[in-house]
Amino acid sequence: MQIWSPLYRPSIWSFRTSIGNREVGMDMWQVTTLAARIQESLLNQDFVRAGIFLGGGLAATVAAVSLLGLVLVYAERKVAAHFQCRLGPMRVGWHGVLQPIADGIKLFLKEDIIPTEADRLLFVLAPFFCILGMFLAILVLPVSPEIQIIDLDMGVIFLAAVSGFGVFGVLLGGWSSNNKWSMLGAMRAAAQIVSYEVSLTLALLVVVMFSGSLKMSEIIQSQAAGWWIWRAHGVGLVAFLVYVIASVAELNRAPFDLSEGESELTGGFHTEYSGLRFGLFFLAEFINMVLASAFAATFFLGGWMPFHLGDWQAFNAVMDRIPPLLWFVGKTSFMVFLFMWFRWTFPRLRVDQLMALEWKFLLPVSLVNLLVGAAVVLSGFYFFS
Amino acid sequence: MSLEIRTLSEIMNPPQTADSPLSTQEYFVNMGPQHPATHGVLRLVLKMDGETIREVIPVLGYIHRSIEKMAEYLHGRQIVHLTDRMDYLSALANNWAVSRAVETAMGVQTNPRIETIRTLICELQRVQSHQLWWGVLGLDLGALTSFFYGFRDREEITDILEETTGARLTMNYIQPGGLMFDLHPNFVPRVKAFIKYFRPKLDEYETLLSENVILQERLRNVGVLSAEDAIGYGATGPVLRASGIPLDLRKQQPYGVYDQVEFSVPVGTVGDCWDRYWIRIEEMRQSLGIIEQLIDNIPDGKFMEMKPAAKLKLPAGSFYLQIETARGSLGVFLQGTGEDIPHRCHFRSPNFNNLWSVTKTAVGGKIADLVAIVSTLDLVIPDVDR
Amino acid sequence: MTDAELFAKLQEVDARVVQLPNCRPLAVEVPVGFLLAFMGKLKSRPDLRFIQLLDHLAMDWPEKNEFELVYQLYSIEHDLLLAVHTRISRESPYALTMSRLWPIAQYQEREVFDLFGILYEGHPDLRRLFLEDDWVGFPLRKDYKDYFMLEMPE
Amino acid sequence: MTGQSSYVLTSMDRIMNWARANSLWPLAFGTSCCAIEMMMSSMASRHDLSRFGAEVVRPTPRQADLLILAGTIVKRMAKPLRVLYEQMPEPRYVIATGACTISGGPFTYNSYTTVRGADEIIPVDVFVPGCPPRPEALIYGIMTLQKMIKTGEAYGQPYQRRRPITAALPPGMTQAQLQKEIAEFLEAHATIDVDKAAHNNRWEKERY
Repeated sequence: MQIWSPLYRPSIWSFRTSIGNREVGMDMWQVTTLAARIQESLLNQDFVRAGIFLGGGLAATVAAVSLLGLVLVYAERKVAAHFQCRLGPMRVGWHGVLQPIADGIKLFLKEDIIPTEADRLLFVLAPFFCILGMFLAILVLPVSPEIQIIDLDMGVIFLAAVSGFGVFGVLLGGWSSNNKWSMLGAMRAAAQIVSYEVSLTLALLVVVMFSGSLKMSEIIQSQAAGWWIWRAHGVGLVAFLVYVIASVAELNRAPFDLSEGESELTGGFHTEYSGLRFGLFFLAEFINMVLASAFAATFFLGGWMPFHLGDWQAFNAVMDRIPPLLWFVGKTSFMVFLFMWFRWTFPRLRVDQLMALEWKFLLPVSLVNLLVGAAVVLSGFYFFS
Repeated sequence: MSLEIRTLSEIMNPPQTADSPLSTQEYFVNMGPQHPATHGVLRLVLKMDGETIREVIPVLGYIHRSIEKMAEYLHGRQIVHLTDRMDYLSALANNWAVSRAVETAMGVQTNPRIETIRTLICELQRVQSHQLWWGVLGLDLGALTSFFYGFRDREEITDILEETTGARLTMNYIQPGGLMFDLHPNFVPRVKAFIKYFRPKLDEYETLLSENVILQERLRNVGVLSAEDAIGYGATGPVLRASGIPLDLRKQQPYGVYDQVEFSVPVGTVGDCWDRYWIRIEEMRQSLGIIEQLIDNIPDGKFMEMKPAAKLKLPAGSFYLQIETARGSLGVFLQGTGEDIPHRCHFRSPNFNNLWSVTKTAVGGKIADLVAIVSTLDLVIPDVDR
Repeated sequence: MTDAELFAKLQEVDARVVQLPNCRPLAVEVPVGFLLAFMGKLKSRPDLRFIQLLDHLAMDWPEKNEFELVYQLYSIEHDLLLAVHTRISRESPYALTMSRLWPIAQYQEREVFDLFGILYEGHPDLRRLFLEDDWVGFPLRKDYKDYFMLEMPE
Repeated sequence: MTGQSSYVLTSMDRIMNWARANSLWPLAFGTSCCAIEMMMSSMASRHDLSRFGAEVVRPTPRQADLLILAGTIVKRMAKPLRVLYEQMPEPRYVIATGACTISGGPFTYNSYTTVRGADEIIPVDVFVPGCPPRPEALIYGIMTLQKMIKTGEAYGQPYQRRRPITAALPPGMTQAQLQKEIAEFLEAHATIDVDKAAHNNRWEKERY
């Protein structure tokens, strides 16, 4: 069934794909990426168009990240406040919407302190490593069929490679500050992120196995008949839970915020950072949260793909009415809210409990899950396949 | 017998030798005086090996306000306002302790109304203190929301007490010989409404924190203080009771009208942080029970037995009286010489004595364990330093 | 147990104890030389068992030229309170540490050392407690003079 | 300088001051009783300071803008306090709450450790009286500080700004009037022997 909407272009051709030896027919969304457009322009010798795409894409990304940071700071404070029977920012603008802008300007104008004993170069570089890791992960993020920067063939591997990049910033920041609390925080962060990377990747591997591809767009398209979180007899659900826990740990957010641990380490790795540099850490943390949510949505909740139920054509048609961007934003917001909910509810784990959770619980669970997932894939027994 | 006076810097900077272990492994970290987990300006010097604590050296005195020296210049009645500022979370119990000491020294008898009111408001403040402790425990362990819930309910009691005593925190309400003012007419209905409001909230507390697996993991078998050590380190109050000693001055040496009410004393078995946690939660329930029993039976009578302006001549002799505050037994020592100012006034602070078990229980644990231990000891640093 | 019964028991422990008048709880005075042995017996005797040292403090009597040390003891088993007083000279303020009997004594004695300058022999870690290590003088002595202290204007 | 550029600069100044006034992140620092009331006002639900954007309590001075002195400052704390203040990045603001930080409060006399007024150690922008001040008073103090920042009065220059501004002004009274009244009152009721108190820093730097 073809539906035409000005917001997106359903494909004009249908294709047949095979999942688990079963023929599944469906309409395919036409995926366009920024990189593809630039490439196309370059092939057509249209350098102006390529430049516009390049510059526009860069500007749009930076603007989107900044805006997202502001919105998230506001959202976090409001969500926290309402969890805690308060109102949150109210005085700056309507219901305090300008609060993050005031915070941003203030942080920008704050005195920039570099401690005398600190390693100046690394101290200055550290926040940018965090930011860099964040931007690299944005590269492969499929926001909607038409909004993606580059659709790498090995997108998942790329993502796994760069998601550990932020830890360099944390480690360098903690080490170069020449403060024992920072050092402790950095060491905790390194141990934590290295450990949880394992389960995170294993959880992603399950999805890769199901969809038979490392490409983001194909992973999403493989969920056209149903999201992986519920389509694979609990395997997807377990993988999703492992992914959520591991990504909260990767994000250094409560209940895994040991590397910051305000009541233990007085701020941890960013104890000595002030002003703009601290703001960058802050921004990286928030954007990373969005990215983790977005990738959770992509891998387990179908990304920008609408909610489809097998061959229920009428139902699917109604769902298709909702534009993919909205689906993506909705799923991501739900995940972000989930992360905030965790943060304001759970106490913090202890450092040895953190390690025990990963190596004694999550890792075995994800390994077994991977095996069961392999069995499911081999038998080809899915819901709504 | 040897006698050697040391300094802190000598401990922190030992002479370096070739095979000194400090040069390779261990290092010192200052926790405090400004640290969110030390509830004020307690400074803990930690000798660390990686994340593991090898030694804890509490360093006090960052809020030593010389209250004992000041008390040597003040009348018995004037000392009361200083005690508000020692353990400000159980200010009324502190007032009562000094008042009891002065009354005992001077042989003043108080009527049942005064004693009932004193018991009532002290129990209210015990609930209030434990509410704050519960909130701050959550904050220390990283669950911020409990902090707000605790403070939200604390405000209710603050309002009730403010109506009667005229102050939110430093009440200065219980005086030698009686009370500053009579009860506000709103007191009884508002306390009843509060009990009705707070009982469900207490169950909510349990849902939010007590039933949380992470919290239980953080608290169970952490900072185990054996009964022998607890007695040896002079611990009192919930800390001692968590170690399995059912010592509560309200039962043991009843004062006020505690002998006329029924309540039970929760006692722990292991002596870990978890025992200290649920003992305080249970004490809140017991205190609510005491208040319920007393609130309808406040006898009539005067609220002050002595003339307000009377100079209090303390007879020669030493007097030591104890009160069970929210944190343990607060002792007041008064040495009279027949003058109106005491020759020596000393406070046996429960926090000071509870603090030192840290040096034993935190060793071998992680920093996070130390935070949990300090939090469940429920220290008020101005009371430690005085 | 009444005060008289307790005092009779204490006299069984050591005949040199003297009851101090007009004190609550029961206060006895022991010569400083016998103090440690006396305390040891108080702690270990099954009918006394003063296993908790509640408090330790000192008093300054400049006109008598002596310090008075007070130990507040509590027996959890028998629910008894007892104050043990002893006197030492102001010129040579030496006393024996009780930290082997009660670990908390270590810290209470450090407080007394800090504020009164009483030197406890055998103390494992005699340091200032509340004041800085370079503080001059012992502030709770009656003759303590400090330019920083403001007197209350009449 | 042309009129236009000065207009731009002034607008920049206004934006800067607006941002600074509306984003006062306090340092988690409290010494005694006032800290409880500070927590009551800054965090607890009823007197929610987050409405003013001031609930982001930072545990480290490097990220804080506002030092709320809550509780008595004693001699031993003076040096750490000074260090904390120095560690805060400019512009930094200080609110002294409670009688103890204003004058020593109940611990002024016969105390051998209490510092009589925190402005002996660090410059203070706003004093909030009370023992301890009610949360409303502290919130009023923070609003006063916001007003001062917006009008450019408080600009974080240590050693130059030693002008106390009392938060709780009676209605219809200006700062100058109040200072004059206080000076007159002190002159009329001068009971403190200045010679005797001369050793104390506070009276040497007489302001009124």
